[in-house]
Amino acid sequence: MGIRALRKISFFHLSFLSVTFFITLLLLLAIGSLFFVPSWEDVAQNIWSPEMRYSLRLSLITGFISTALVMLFALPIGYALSRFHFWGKGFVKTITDMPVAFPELVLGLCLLLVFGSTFVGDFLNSIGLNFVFTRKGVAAAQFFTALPYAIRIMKSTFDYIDPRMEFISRSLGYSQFETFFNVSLPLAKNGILASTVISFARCIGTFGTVLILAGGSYMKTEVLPITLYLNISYGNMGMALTSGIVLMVVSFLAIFIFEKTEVGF
Amino acid sequence: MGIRALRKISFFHLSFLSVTFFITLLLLLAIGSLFFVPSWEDVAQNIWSPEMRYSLRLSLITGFISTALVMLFALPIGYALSRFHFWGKGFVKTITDMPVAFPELVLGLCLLLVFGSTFVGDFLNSIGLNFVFTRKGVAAAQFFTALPYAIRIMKSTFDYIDPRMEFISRSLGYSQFETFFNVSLPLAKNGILASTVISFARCIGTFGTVLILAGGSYMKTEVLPITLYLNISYGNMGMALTSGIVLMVVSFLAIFIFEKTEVGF
Amino acid sequence: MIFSGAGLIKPMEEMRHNFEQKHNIRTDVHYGGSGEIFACLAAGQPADVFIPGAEKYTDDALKNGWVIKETIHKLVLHEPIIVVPMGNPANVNGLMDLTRPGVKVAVGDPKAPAIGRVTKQIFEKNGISEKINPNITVLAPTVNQLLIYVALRQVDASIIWKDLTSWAEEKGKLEVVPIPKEKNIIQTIPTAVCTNAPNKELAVKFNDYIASEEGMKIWTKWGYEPCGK
Amino acid sequence: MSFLKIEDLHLNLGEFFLQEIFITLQQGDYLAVIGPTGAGKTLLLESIIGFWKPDRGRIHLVGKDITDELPEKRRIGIVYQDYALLPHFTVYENIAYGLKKKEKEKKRIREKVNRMAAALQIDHLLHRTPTTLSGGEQQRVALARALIVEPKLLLMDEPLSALDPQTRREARSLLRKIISGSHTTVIHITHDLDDAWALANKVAIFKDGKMMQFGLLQDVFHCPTNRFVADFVGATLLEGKVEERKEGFTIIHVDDFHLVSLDESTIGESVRVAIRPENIVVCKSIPKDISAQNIIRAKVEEILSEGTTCVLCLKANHTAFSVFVANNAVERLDLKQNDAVYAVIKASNVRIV
Amino acid sequence: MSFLKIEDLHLNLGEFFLQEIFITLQQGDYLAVIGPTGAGKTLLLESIIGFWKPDRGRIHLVGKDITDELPEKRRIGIVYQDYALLPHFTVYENIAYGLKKKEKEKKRIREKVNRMAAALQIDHLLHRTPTTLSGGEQQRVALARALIVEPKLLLMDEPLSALDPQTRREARSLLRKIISGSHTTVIHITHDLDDAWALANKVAIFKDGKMMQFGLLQDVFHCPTNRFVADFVGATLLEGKVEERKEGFTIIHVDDFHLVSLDESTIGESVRVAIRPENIVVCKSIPKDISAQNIIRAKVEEILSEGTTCVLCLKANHTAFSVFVANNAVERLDLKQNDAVYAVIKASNVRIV
Ligand SMILES: Nc1ncnc2c1ncn2[C@@H]1O[C@H](COP(=O)(O)OP(=O)(O)OP(=O)(O)O)[C@@H](O)[C@H]1O
Ligand SMILES: Nc1ncnc2c1ncn2[C@@H]1O[C@H](COP(=O)(O)OP(=O)(O)OP(=O)(O)O)[C@@H](O)[C@H]1O
Ligand SMILES: [Mg+2]
Ligand SMILES: [Mg+2]
Repeated sequence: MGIRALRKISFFHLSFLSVTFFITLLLLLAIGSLFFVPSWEDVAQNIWSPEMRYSLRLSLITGFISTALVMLFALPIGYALSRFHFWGKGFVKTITDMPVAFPELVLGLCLLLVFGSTFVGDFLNSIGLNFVFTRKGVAAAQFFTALPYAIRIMKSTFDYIDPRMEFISRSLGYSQFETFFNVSLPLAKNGILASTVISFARCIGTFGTVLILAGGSYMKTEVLPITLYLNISYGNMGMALTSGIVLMVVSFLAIFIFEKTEVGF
Repeated sequence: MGIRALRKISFFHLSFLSVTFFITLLLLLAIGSLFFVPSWEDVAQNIWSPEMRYSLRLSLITGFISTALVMLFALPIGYALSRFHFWGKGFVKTITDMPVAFPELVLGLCLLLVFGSTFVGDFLNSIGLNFVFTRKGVAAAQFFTALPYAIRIMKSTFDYIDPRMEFISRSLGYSQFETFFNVSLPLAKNGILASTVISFARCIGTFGTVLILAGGSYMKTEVLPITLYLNISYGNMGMALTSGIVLMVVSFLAIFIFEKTEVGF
Repeated sequence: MIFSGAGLIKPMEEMRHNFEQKHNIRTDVHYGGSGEIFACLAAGQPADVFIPGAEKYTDDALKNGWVIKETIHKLVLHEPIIVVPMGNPANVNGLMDLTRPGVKVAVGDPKAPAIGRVTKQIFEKNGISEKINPNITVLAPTVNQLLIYVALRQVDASIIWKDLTSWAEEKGKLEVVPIPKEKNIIQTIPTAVCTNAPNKELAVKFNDYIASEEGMKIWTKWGYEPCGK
Repeated sequence: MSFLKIEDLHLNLGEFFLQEIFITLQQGDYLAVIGPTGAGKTLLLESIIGFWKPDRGRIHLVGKDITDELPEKRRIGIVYQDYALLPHFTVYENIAYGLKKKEKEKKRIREKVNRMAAALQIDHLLHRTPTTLSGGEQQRVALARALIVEPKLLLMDEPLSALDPQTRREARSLLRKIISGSHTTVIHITHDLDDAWALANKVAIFKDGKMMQFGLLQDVFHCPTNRFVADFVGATLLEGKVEERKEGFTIIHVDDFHLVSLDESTIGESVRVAIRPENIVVCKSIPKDISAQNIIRAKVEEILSEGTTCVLCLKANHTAFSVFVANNAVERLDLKQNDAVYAVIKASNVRIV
Repeated sequence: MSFLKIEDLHLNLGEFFLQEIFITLQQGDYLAVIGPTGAGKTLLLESIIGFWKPDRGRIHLVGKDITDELPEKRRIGIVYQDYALLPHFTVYENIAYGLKKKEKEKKRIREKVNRMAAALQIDHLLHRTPTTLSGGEQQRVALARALIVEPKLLLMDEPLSALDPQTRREARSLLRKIISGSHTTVIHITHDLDDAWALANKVAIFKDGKMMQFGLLQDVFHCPTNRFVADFVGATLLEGKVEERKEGFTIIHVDDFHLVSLDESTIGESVRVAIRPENIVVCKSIPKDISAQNIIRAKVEEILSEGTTCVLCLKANHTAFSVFVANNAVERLDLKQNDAVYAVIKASNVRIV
């Protein structure tokens, strides 16, 4: 915050902090307990298996790509929903929120139907974008899973930014695009951070959508959640839990580093 | 926005709006395509089946309860993360973000481990809170699935609210609690809206967590996503897709009504 | 494009590899829960071979006209067994013990995963359906849940497929209580070629290959019992 | 061709209407806009810059109709009433922001910013972010940001209100220097009439969304056309009738006395005359050897002290008017309430409006 | 017991230090805090209200140490420099907000708010939200919000800066009325020395984080203790030596002339004398029958016109000082540069500091 305000510890602080620490503890307990189910040799051995390495790499690559794409779309859409007035805006807002409510299986089916053998799919196919049962499909599935969250957070963030700041930049001769980059985005920093964290986490964690659209092909479209699922399905809980633990560690590191970059106003 | 600014249609508007409409169209197509798979008689007939009615009711009840609980916790935690400085804050932020990254299956496993037969679970059991294989477990699973999103959005929202507004209320004699209710919350309206929409959607849509923690038993802990999955397993695609469609309609209505209440500053 | 039950991944991968070498082609195997791959078929996704975890799915697919009746082969046996957490806290030694009051049993939903129907049939066959009802703590829509519940000691016993137990047994998470053959109902894993297979010729070849002698050797190697004869 | 031409501007905000605004400025004009709070001064500025879309009327800049132009195309500089600094930029970046658009060379930008900051005494703050600045510091940053791009038209909304008198005087002379150097046309909203006196050549007076008077500084301050403007600029407005014209003088009968003016008029006409309080000299006895044509006997009704200055409320029979003097004058003349005095006014200071 | 006692307050903000502030106020005191922009005036207020935690020093209110007290326990009213109205409340709710905490009866709240709003002429705005208000309207809402709770201590940061002269005068008299009625103690930051003259009984002058002088209004304005304060309040400060004392008069030798003062001092001491520019009367000839003891011959170096007033820069041999007159006086005396004049100063206005 930059401000060094008077800080006498009050009941207010204590109560809010205790709620915070209570939930943190509960989550920590929940997360930590998973570490104690598999044996350590098991984890150590599984962690270096080619399958694990493959799926970790694919998770990271697709995770980064789809998060980048999500933000690329969420920024203009969130901005448009916050600033512009246009016909059907309420409807658009609802539609972009809706996928959050879908079970991953349903969202996967929806995407499969669109990208499968419809004219959209055929068109995309013809320009080399085949999403069904491919690695591109993994990214596509993650993209559509995370996008609604990012849009909603960005909209709410831009709502909190005074449009006059943008107007000032324009009155100094900068175009609306330049203003968007010079003023709107920097001011939305904290919101962008929040939606990037959530998007990335959602991307690497989503399972059902990827499974249906990209297929759970061994060592092909296999990301960490799929590894987890496939291994549980034939009873190899050791490998499954190892991939769960890898996923946790990856997300912990990614989020921790992200959150560290946070700034106050 | 309340302001009626000069609005000459520019390339900037057009490009942002076209991105928005492009994605909306794509989502609409994806959502709509699901409607055309089952036959209409099928849907009409399934929609009044006792199973569907049961799971719709359970979905709505648990969804509302857990959304309310999520907001009840997310508001103080988001506020604490935004305003207070305390030891281990970075760690707490990361831990509360992490569950977003977990596949639902993993989160379910974690919750099961905690609420199952550990001291936490035993303690909760003794005060009548049994979350394993019960309807309470459905709400608990939804709660923990949605909570991280809500916390992150609320933190980012409070970051955008000038702490001096709160200070003014305090200098007029209101306690920190009163100030929180009179000033912080009303100013965070748009952020609260965003996180409520996302929480509710996430709550009624989550499948894996509910499945593992609450068991997903027919007509007992059966919420809409479970109905969908159960019926796919029965090979009853009609019923499965009907529950998918019901879920869509419910979320559309809920989100649409919510979004309508939005206000500008 | 092959749709296969996720539990069959190990032998499938090997057979796929061999098949690719032999015919010098590329195949894609799409693993998933039986229900999920069934849903993909239902969504009209073109597939060549369909290998779910239980006959029920093939039957349903046949009813909808998605697979070709003549190409259905029964591949290997799928044997249900009783599993209990390590140390057998409720002291379950046979089917009858499941009916003892206070024993927490997790079973598959009779209509959902293949194991559910089989379990129900086993109970019926042994005349304990009524008595066991109060003990059923959870009716699970997926078989994975059953494994998890037992391995994490949330229930006292469950009935699942034998091939799911290897890791947990090895790691000392659970114990297996076999069901005598005469009280058991043993299932088979089927394969079939899809009606709208894009590469019908190869599909038929693969379908036959996994049911062949050579295929059976691989199944056996991964601990499956051929049902051929 | 006029530089800025505002024609019949109307702006309807539901509860407030800005109406019938006609303003024409030539290049280099300096317009002071004054008026009570809530008169619509800020709205006028925001309409010119393009924040509001007028409901009626057109705005022309250098002959071009800019009413529907995008704000970034107007190239109008503005200093906002609440500064509106960009919080994510440092002071340096705030000042340089507009300049960067015109000037590509880093070194020259740095030079110019430094020079401007030094002139406004904010050079020690260049690395700070705006939220850590005091009110007056923020205001000078806002001023620097607008001045540095040397806009052809500069709009300023109370740009000196948060400055102490000394800094304000310096800022005024800086403004005068910069503006005369670059032939900038300025519209300057102010509550401080001294700003207007020191800087402006034209004045517009607003009230309740209407423009009450617009014209040259001297005209508005000396010849207010209605009572509101007269009161606002502190002049006295009297009603009278032209009785006689001789030797270039106009003699006006006002209530209980006569006034001599240099302005022309026709005999018999009803006129209003304006007199500025600082143009009236008060004496205790009829002064000798004085060139002023008007000497009016009056009574001191009230002495209002305002810091270092005083307003004397005088009454000649039934006509009240006020005189503006420094405190020392009151002391020197030993004025007390109800004293009889003589008000001396030059004919050139009696203006027919 | 003093009402407010600030003892040795220090606040370190890295680049700016507020240091060694000692202020003692009695109940009912009205303190005007003046000083150039960026002097630390706002920081002082924010320290008293509890926004900043001082690095050293204590603040006592009615004998109670409030340095570490929570802001809501201090019950101090404040008007912020940038108003800080709550954007989600209407004007009515903003004004009523603090009152609701004390007064439970709806009807009385409504009455009080209406009365206060009417007095500040914002009663037609009660249903609006603050973002739609003009600068001056917002300022009056902030003023109303602070005044209505009748705090025992009221802090105001330039509360009248956005008002036009007329409204400002009205607001001042309203302030005076409310405050004298409720015995409120006030600290009022202002750039307008007239505010200080009109309202304050004590003055504190700040510069660069230090308090340069603190005392009664008359003392500070008439006897500035250092050059900075003298310049800031516009007084002339001269160095001299006491030569003689007789009949209660002190005669001081200043450079090229002598000054007679009523203040006491010891012979031979080096002293500084302060003279306020509005206490000097300028004549063209030596005035007769005048009671003033000091008559100094000087030359008009420069005439600086400031709107309706003028500053005459005079020089007597090598000593420069300035005189403050209304424009009409210049005209009446027909003053031009280099004219020889007599500066007349009463002995009571020559203050030894
Ligand atoms: N968005 C708005 N909606 C409704 N009324 C508005 C809006 N903005 C301003 N007003 C009203 O218009 C009037 C003029 O406002 P404006 O800001 O132009 O005043 P101003 O002359 O600049 O006053 P000040 O000297 O106090 O800044 C005010 O009464 C104000 O309440
Ligand atoms: N958060 C901060 N961090 C660092 N410096 C600060 C901070 N806040 C204020 N300052 C500095 O402290 C000095 C005093 O600030 P303050 O706001 O008290 O000035 P002021 O006397 O109120 O001036 P003005 O009349 O312009 O409002 C300024 O130079 C300002 O830059
Ligand atoms: Mg204004
Ligand atoms: Mg200040």
